[in-house]
Amino acid sequence: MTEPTATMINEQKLYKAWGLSEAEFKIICDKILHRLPNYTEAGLFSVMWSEHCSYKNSKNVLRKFPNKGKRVLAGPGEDAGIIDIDDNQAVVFKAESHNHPSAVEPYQGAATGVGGIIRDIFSMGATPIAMLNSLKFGNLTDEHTKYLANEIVAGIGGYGNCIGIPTVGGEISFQERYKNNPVVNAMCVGLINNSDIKYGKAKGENNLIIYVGAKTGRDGIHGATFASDEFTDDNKSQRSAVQVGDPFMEKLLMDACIELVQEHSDWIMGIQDMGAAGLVSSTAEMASKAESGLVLELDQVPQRETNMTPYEIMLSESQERMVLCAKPQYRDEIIKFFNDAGLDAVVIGKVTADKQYKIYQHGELVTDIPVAGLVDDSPEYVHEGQTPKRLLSENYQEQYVPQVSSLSKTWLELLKQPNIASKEYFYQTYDSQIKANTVVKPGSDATVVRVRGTRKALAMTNDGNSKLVYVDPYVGGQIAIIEASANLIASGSEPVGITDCLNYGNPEKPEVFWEFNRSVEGMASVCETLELPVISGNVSLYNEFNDEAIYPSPMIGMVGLTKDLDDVTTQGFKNDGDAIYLVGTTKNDYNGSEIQLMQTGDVKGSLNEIDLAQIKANQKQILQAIQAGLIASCHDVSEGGLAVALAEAAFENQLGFEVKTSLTSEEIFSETTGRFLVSVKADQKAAFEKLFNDDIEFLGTVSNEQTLRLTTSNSDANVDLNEALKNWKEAIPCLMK
Amino acid sequence: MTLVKVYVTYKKSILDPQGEAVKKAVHGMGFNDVEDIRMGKYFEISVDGDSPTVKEDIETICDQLLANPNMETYRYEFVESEEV
Amino acid sequence: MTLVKVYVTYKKSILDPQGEAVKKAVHGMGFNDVEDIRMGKYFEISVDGDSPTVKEDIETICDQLLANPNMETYRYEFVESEEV
Amino acid sequence: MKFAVVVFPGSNCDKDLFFAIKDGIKEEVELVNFQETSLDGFDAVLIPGGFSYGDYLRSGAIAGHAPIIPAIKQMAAEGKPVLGICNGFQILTEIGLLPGALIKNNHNRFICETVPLQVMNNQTQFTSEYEADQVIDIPVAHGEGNYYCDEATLKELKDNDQIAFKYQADINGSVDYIAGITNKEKNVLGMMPHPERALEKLVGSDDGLKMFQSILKNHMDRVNQ
Ligand SMILES: Nc1ncnc2c1ncn2[C@@H]1O[C@H](COP(=O)(O)OP(=O)(O)O)[C@@H](O)[C@H]1O
Ligand SMILES: [Mg+2]
Repeated sequence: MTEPTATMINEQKLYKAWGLSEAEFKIICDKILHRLPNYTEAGLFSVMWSEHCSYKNSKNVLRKFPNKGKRVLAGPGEDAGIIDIDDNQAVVFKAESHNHPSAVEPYQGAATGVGGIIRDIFSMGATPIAMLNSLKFGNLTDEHTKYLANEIVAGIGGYGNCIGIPTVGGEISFQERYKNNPVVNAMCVGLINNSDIKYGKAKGENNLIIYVGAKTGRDGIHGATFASDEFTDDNKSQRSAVQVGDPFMEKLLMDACIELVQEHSDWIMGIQDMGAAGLVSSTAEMASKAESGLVLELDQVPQRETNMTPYEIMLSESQERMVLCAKPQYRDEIIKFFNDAGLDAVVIGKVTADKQYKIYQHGELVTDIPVAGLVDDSPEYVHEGQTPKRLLSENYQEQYVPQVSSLSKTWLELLKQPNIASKEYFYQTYDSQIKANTVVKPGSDATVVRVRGTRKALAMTNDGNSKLVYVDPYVGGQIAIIEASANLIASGSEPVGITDCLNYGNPEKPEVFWEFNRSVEGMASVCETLELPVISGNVSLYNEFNDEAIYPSPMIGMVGLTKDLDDVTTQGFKNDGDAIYLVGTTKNDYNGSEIQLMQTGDVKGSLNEIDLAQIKANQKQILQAIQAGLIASCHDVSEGGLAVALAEAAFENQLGFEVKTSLTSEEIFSETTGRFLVSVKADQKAAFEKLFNDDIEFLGTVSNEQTLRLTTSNSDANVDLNEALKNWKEAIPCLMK
Repeated sequence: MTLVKVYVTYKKSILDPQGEAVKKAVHGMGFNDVEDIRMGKYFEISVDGDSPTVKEDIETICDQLLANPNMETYRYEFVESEEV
Repeated sequence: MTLVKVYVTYKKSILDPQGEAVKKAVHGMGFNDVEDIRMGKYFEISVDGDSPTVKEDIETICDQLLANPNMETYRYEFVESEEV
Repeated sequence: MKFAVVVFPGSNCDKDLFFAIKDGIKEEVELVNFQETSLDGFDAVLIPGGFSYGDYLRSGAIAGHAPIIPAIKQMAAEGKPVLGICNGFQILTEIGLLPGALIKNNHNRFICETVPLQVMNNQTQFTSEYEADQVIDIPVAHGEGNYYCDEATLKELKDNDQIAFKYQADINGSVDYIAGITNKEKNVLGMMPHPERALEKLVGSDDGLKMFQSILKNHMDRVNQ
């Protein structure tokens, strides 16, 4: 194939097929290059200016998130954010979406998503210690959805289990809207000593650019723009941007990079992974951060295939590759170091002072463009939003009223709903225990991983109830943060920071943009109140199939610092005779709830305003009560309301309860956010009640009996614990058969 | 009874980490003449009766299940077999 | 250049859970004529030159590496190929 | 007592085993690279879990050809304790130190959970600190842990008391619920469950500790004889 000339690209507007607009192309020609770009150059601009790399549609919205705080050591802009956890230690984390690749090749798409997020963590010099994932699928009654769910979960497990990082938590939900566009978000958490932190910078004239890891092939070319593309039935068959992950190679790469940073920190200036848009994005960003230029010699790049063009080499998204910026005097040591680890390492270029990005192949200069133009000068779009029509319909303010003719029947039925039922069938396929640090395993509100050699632990969770964001983006966004925070608090941990994946439809559509913007405003408002910085994240837009967007689906990944292992708390009741309390006031919150979905097959109606000050106060009190040793178990109340929270608290240790509440049989299913279900040892009741004089209700006691006894103000139910447990545990395995 | 053998391999341009690992191991055993190893999947499918659409059926099964056309290619052959 | 194709399958007496799973999926797709599916591994090995021991070598590689005689059997065939 | 933990490319439970010795029973331990050819000076060798060579081809198959393997065989021949856990068990069957093979779980899925195991033989140097028939909680995490052997081999295993641990339920399709076996001489043990992950109640169970204590005690008894 001969490449089109610069003139052809211009005249036939070939750049459009790569996602560059006419206006953008004009900026490149007139403002940046003052000439026409050749084929390679146009290709580089098209990926670097894609939404995935440049955030041109979302930057403006993302600025609404607070990202500073006294513990923040690195925020957005690096491969991952870093939060100080005292004693010269820090936690590093980030989340990444792989929705489109997973729709096309579910196993490999999910697996390479995991591989990518792990590289983001160890490229900061950190040791990955845990992974989480957030998955959203269509309904499990659909065969294709079952196939996607099985393969995606297998891909996540396959990669994580092989590389040996425990996958400790996450969330899985089901809704028709994700049928053809599943959401696959993966998060990785790492630990680092503050003195080992490395940034992705290509600094210092004549320093070397070294390529490490797998060879470059023609796979995944244009993956970055692919990720920013909508799906239709049409291009379902034209899909080509699929890569195969090699977790074995990544394990070698990870161990070597961590050892390099810990033992030979002086050899290198910076290190970065090759993620989306491969070689070009990693090297250009490293140069941009250091305000340097670069020269690359493509003949040196290890290649798996023959006759690759500069365009292909630069844009390839072959996996398991890293770039280093290193001091020339250590060249031989570095190459030997990697070779001994069974890895390719070659010098492919060097840092220059002229701030130009120059690429040579076969001795010929094939690209010569300003680094800043490529990385920083991408346009930024501020879209006009428009309130979605569904939110403007008449009676949208009205609350749904659940129909509860039989309390026990509704209760049992709800426990079977896939969104509520146990997800063990899936998470059991993840090795959650490797490294022997997992103190609270999947199945409670948050997972807790100890920091070996200290009394500290880290709690982590993924949350984002997209049904609520869909019915009311602002309040739904607020609830996403509140819930994540509540999950950590309930585990006895103090939330310290957030990463996110923002999964939405096409932002060029005013209604989609409005959802995006409003939900971020909602989330940001809670981040401000709870003083939680957003230190990293990822945006995945254009999640549409045949023009229909997924639900607005922000995923919140939150990490908490547990000061002492004694504070670790789980959701399950512990002892016969413990007193049970509900903390927080219950209101009529049925819109967007599981009971609304179960009873009507749909979710709609706006959400009630939230009293953030009250929520903050309750969360603070709960954490204090846990730290004071007053609480035996703690569970945040969310999907399915108090009824489901009570049942889940009973399941963990198979203890029954006797509860009598002032709530009605309808209110027991209300999903008012910010509430906690707590159990307290009998002899600590007084001390506990004193801490929470107002906003609590005494519900009853935990019992050894295998029965869930619940009396509401207008009905009662006696449910066999084992029957309830069976409904909850077997619903998903049964659907997956 | 018809026996169908199906071979599924990655497309040439796609990384085959398993094949690579096996090749290295073979070199480690001293067989340096081995230039390349690609690893794929192999299926033996026994089909009952002599449905006239058997060939079509096998192709559908391959296209939709056994191989992912995004990264794999397949090949099949029919072997008449008197017994299972 | 010689191309060798190697097929490795579980012994007949051993349950093949992957084959079973594929069979179930095929039935799910409505192809009930499919009686049985066994899944195995398939290798394409390119050997350089024309070492007289090539056949022996391949057997050694199969015996010692590609198949585990406790549970698997293998079969191979040579395909002369003019180009890679 | 001095332990070796062999590290193959892709081993990933090596550090857990290292900590089990160093912190669990507070003995000397070294990570030994797969390219070494000698285990002189070590009193026991531990082969960790993980995915050596990615488990590509077949779990444990490629590791079976590593330079360290003859040294492991020699340790076994000398009667020193050789313990393979998970991938380590798979490797031990691949190199013929233990009979049978580990194939894909019959349900085709990876499983990670803590399961009860019954100690079938507490007369070995790996299990002597357990009670006879004691049931212990140990995590499993594997996709290919389905122990297979033919009937003659199974009979031999039984006749020689080579079955060390059994699951209490069919979790993966293993013949006779087998979770771990020894060689005839009882100095080589392979098991799919991970005792090195069960050393502290904090992470769920400390039932694994006794295995390492058994190895140590029996070694000390030998030395003191
Ligand atoms: N994809 C997943 N991977 C690992 N663990 C999961 C996954 N999905 C759910 N879990 C676990 O199941 C439990 C319940 O999840 P969820 O209902 O989302 O909890 P919550 O409502 O408290 O956030 C949690 O411990 C969670 O970590
Ligand atoms: Mg919760």
